[in-house]
Amino acid sequence: MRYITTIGEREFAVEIVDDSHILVDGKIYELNFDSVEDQPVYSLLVDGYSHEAYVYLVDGVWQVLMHGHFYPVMVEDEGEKRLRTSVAGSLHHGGEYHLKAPMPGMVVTVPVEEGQAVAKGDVLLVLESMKMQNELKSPRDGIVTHLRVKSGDRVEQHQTMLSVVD
Amino acid sequence: MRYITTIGEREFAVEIVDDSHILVDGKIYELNFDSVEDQPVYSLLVDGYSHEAYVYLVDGVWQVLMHGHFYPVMVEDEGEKRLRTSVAGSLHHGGEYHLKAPMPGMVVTVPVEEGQAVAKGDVLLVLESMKMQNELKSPRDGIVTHLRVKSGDRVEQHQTMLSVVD
Amino acid sequence: MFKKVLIANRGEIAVRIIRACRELGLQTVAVFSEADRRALHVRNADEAYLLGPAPSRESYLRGDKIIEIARTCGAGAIHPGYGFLAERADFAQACADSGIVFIGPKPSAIASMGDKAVARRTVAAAGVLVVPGTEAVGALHDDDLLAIAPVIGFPLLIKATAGGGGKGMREVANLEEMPGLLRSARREAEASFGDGNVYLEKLIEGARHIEIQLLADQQGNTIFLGERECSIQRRHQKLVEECPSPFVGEDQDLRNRMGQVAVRAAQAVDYVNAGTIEFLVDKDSNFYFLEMNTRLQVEHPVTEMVTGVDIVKEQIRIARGRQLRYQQDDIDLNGWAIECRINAEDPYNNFMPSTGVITHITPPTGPGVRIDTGVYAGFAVTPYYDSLFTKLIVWGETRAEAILRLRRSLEEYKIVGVRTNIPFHQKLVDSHRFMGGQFDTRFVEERFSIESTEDDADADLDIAAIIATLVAHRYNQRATNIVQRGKRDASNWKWISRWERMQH
Amino acid sequence: MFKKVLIANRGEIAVRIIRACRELGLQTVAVFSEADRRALHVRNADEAYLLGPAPSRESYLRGDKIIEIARTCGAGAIHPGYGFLAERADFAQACADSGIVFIGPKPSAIASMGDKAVARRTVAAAGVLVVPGTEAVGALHDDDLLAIAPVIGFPLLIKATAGGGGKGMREVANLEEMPGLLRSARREAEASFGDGNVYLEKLIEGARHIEIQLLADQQGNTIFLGERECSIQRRHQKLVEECPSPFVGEDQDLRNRMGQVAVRAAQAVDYVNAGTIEFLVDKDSNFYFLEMNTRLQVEHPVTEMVTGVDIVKEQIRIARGRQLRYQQDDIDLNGWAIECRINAEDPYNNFMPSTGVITHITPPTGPGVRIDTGVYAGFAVTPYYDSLFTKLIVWGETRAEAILRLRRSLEEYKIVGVRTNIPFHQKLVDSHRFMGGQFDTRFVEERFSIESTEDDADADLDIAAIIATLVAHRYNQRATNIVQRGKRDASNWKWISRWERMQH
Repeated sequence: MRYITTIGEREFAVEIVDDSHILVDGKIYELNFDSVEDQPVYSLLVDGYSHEAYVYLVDGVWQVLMHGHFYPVMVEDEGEKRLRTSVAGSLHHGGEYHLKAPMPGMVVTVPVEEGQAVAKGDVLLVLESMKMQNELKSPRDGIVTHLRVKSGDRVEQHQTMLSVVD
Repeated sequence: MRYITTIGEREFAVEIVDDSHILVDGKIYELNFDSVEDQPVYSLLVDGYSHEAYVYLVDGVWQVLMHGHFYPVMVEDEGEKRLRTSVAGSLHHGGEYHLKAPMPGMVVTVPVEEGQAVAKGDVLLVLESMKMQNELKSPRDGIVTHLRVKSGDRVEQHQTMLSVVD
Repeated sequence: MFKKVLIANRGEIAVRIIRACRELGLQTVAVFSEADRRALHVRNADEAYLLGPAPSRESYLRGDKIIEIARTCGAGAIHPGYGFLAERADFAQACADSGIVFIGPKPSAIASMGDKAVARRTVAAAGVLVVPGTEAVGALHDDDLLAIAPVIGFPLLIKATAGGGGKGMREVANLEEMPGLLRSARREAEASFGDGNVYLEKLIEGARHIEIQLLADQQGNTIFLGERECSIQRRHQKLVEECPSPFVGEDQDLRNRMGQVAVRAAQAVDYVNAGTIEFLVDKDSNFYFLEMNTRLQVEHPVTEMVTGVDIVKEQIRIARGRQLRYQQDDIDLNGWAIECRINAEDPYNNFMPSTGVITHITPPTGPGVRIDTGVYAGFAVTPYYDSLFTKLIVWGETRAEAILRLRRSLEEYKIVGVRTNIPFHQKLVDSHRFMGGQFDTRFVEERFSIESTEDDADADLDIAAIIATLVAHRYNQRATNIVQRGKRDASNWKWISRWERMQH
Repeated sequence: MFKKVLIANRGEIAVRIIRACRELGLQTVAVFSEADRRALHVRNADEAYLLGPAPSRESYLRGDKIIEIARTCGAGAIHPGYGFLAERADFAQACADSGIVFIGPKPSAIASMGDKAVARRTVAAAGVLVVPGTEAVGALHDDDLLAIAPVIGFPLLIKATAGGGGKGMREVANLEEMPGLLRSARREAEASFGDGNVYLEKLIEGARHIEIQLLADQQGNTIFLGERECSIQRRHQKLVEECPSPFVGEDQDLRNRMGQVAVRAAQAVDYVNAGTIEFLVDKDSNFYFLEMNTRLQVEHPVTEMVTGVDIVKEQIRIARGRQLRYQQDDIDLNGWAIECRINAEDPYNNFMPSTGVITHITPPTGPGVRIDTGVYAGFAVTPYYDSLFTKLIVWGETRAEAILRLRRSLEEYKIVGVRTNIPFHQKLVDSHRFMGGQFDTRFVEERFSIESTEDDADADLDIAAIIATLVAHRYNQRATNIVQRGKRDASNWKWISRWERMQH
């Protein structure tokens, strides 16, 4: 199986040969790969070196946390990669931004109103969790819509609280 | 639900009233019972006191390991209890004793032969596991039968290795 | 004297205090909220009683209920830990009124030091230098504060009068932004302490936060147990603490002067039990009183490891009326200890709190490693309480050894189920300025970035690519298999739940 | 000098050594058998190489293969840990021949001390008292041994010439039972060390096993790091060790005399690196040389906690040619440390070994607690290696504090998936004789029973009954539900796998 694996600007052509061999950009590696207690912790022995990493899948991106470093990784086959590259331009702009609760908590205050214009960096909402107040900011310019919460509301993780549109 | 719960000579009449109440020998206890991470470790709050125990089910006996003490417990409803008491006499004597491997290991030596008479306490077999040689002794007088292993054999846990009959 | 102690707290500090009681042969009573039935302090205590629903106001802040439980179950003393009721003079007084020993200072001392404005006046009167700021008494209105601010000079800090731990604290660069910051500071102070009052303090630039640990018995003996360096902070929350301070280091004269001033400040309020005087120290080794924490500190273990004194046991002994077992001359600093606060937050997502069930922990162990924690594999970290859930403390013969031990411990530490700030600590410990001991209280926010690219990260880019590809490959294969055959049998269920964990 | 160390071992000691290397900035190489792919030492090392199948002979005893790996990957030194190749002079020599530093003594010292008969002659010649026994050289036949036995007198011990750790050791009460015991001792010695030779030693009754930890550098400096009490044994396997010894206690004169004799014994064989002289000490404080262990001991952590010396790091420094960082006068004993060996065995079933996947661990943590372990939740304990998988070590200012801390640590320690001897330790620590420090090497087998009924056990009988009934009730309810409805869905599968764990 062949994959195109991307970390930031770097692209790797990876081919999984068999259970103990992998080809990366034409170079063959001997490896031994195992997970730790069915947890998203992986142990990789490659050419004798021992590595251990957490791997999480978040919004289609493989987050690899290893030796204290964080790597967001895209793993795609050639078809997927082509598709993503060709539509990237059209998807990038426009559309709505949905502000989702990054964790369960209580809405402390909503300093914006429906229909209000906001600039990138403006505070949209203050959410309290674990005794900390977290200011959630707008990643873009736009108009506030679909305001679904008010101060005092409890929200679940990933719950959409409001949207910002062009 | 009513149970008769036996530890050694002591017998308890236990009635489970609801999720937070239990009646033991006519005395009511308020309790809060929970397991720890779906493991056989249980936390019991009873009348304010906090207890924690491992509970294992081995050959129909509930083994409770608590505060460093070991309690083998029988839990039966009235019918089961009556049945066990009535047939106890007939089951106790006669029949075969099956020597099962208490752990995986290697048979070091079998100092008995098929058909040989052995006395209670005689060594039937020496099993090596974890670098220790463990002498497995006969719990009764009898004749060795069904000898299924020889020295050098690897055995799995619970595998029957030989029997001793009257 | 009391034989049973109620611990009016949760998490790692409740567990820590239960341990001290057990090791003194005292019975322990835990209290817990509905969210904490499975918490370690409930499991470890001899007795445990429900306080109420998860929010602190309805559980751990219910002083009345806690005292009632203590009376009912016959607990002769209450240890408040830190946070919650630890610095509430009214609670300490209510304990005394109920004939229960409060393991801490007298209510009067808590009150004088708890109102930060009063505290500043008190210690200033005892001849201790204080950071310039508002000296007025009582509740100041925004108008007053806005008027005083330019006199103190910018940058300055808004601080909660009842506060601590960075809650309700804001930095102000100029007068224009001050009204908004006053509002949010008051709001946070109100939420955290039930008291929205704030005061102002000059922001001393390039300063270090260094504090002195004190012990005082009822016989009038007060000693100090060296200093702690707490300058590694983010949003005024301490993240890493050391004993001794690399700034004080071999300067025994500075250490003694700070210690003696701290003792004087404590004596000014007839202080009894454990307490900490926080100082700001400028580049020229001038030090200013910041505040006194009239309780056990989160970071007390580093002092324990270097002095050999079990501070919590000593607190209990003092509360039982015993004389201090140590005199000032008995206190030697042996080696070096560093603590990392392990918080449930995502350092790669602006340190957002992270909640969930911890599914796996492999802790670092071995020589010179101590862990204080309130969690275990299977426990759920909820959004109701502080994100600090574990402390990793290491000891070494020298600071260099301690740092190397910390590095290997952080690398060994595996926690799955919530995101933690362990990667932050790993990056920090590897930074040249931390290794050199060269940092002030603004180092983390101004000069440090977890995102910064480093050479060794690039070196492992191919390894990260290989691991991600292998995991993705396994995922694709398995997913195809399940969809094609519709096989939702046991092994697939196990696999599905595993992938659910992975996407946390 | 070497920058990369190969650790020729597994389990907790391999992890311990990797940690020391990391903290010295050295690269680490693990080796592993097919059974140990997921072992902690493999996960923690920088590099890891497969040796072969699970049995030790085909993996951890393959000295040739280990040296080949070291040469291939560029490891300049090999640390053997304890057991396996640690006391094989031929392996140490093979390392030297390959230009690899063996972190331990010279082959000649291993050889002299490794053959117990030679060792006894050597130290006796240096003026050290030895336990009476066979003094003849080389392999003794059963006929010789049976002839000498009555001269030494009964009871006596058969011991493996190449031995250690109680393997191949048998107690003999009279001549009649001796032939059978010789057979089984030789069999076990052959299996454990590849050498079936045995010798005889008088059994000194009421004796304590007390040992002296030594460090010797290449410059000719030899120091001792106090003593360890190791009398708590079962089947000649140590179970609990302390530093200092409650028998030696305040008797600094006895400590010094034993230490000086130990230093003399080591110097008699030009000893270099860490080593231990074991003594038997009778009631009148006469002490007899038993044997020298020319390697790191399992119980080294108790000495580390009391002296503050990191013995493994010191071993590596010595191997790098450095001079000892301590002189005899620098060594102070501070406080008290006790170690419990946590074995995978069932104390309620004649200490039978227990294997299986460890599904859960809640370790004790907090002040004064150290754990050295090679396992984690999810790891499988296999039947191939020693049942010792974890060491719990506690430190206290006094022996009493250490015992109290040990009690609470043992109670907190939760391990699920294999049976452990933790309950044995709990009972032991609670026994009056242990608390009083009054025991000899036969105490556990002759005067101690884990089955003995005690008052507090009876007090909890009703609690045990309640818990068992509640678990049984849940079990019945769930089982009924599944059978009746045939519902093998996700939540039931989870439940079924949980019950499978319970029946381990």
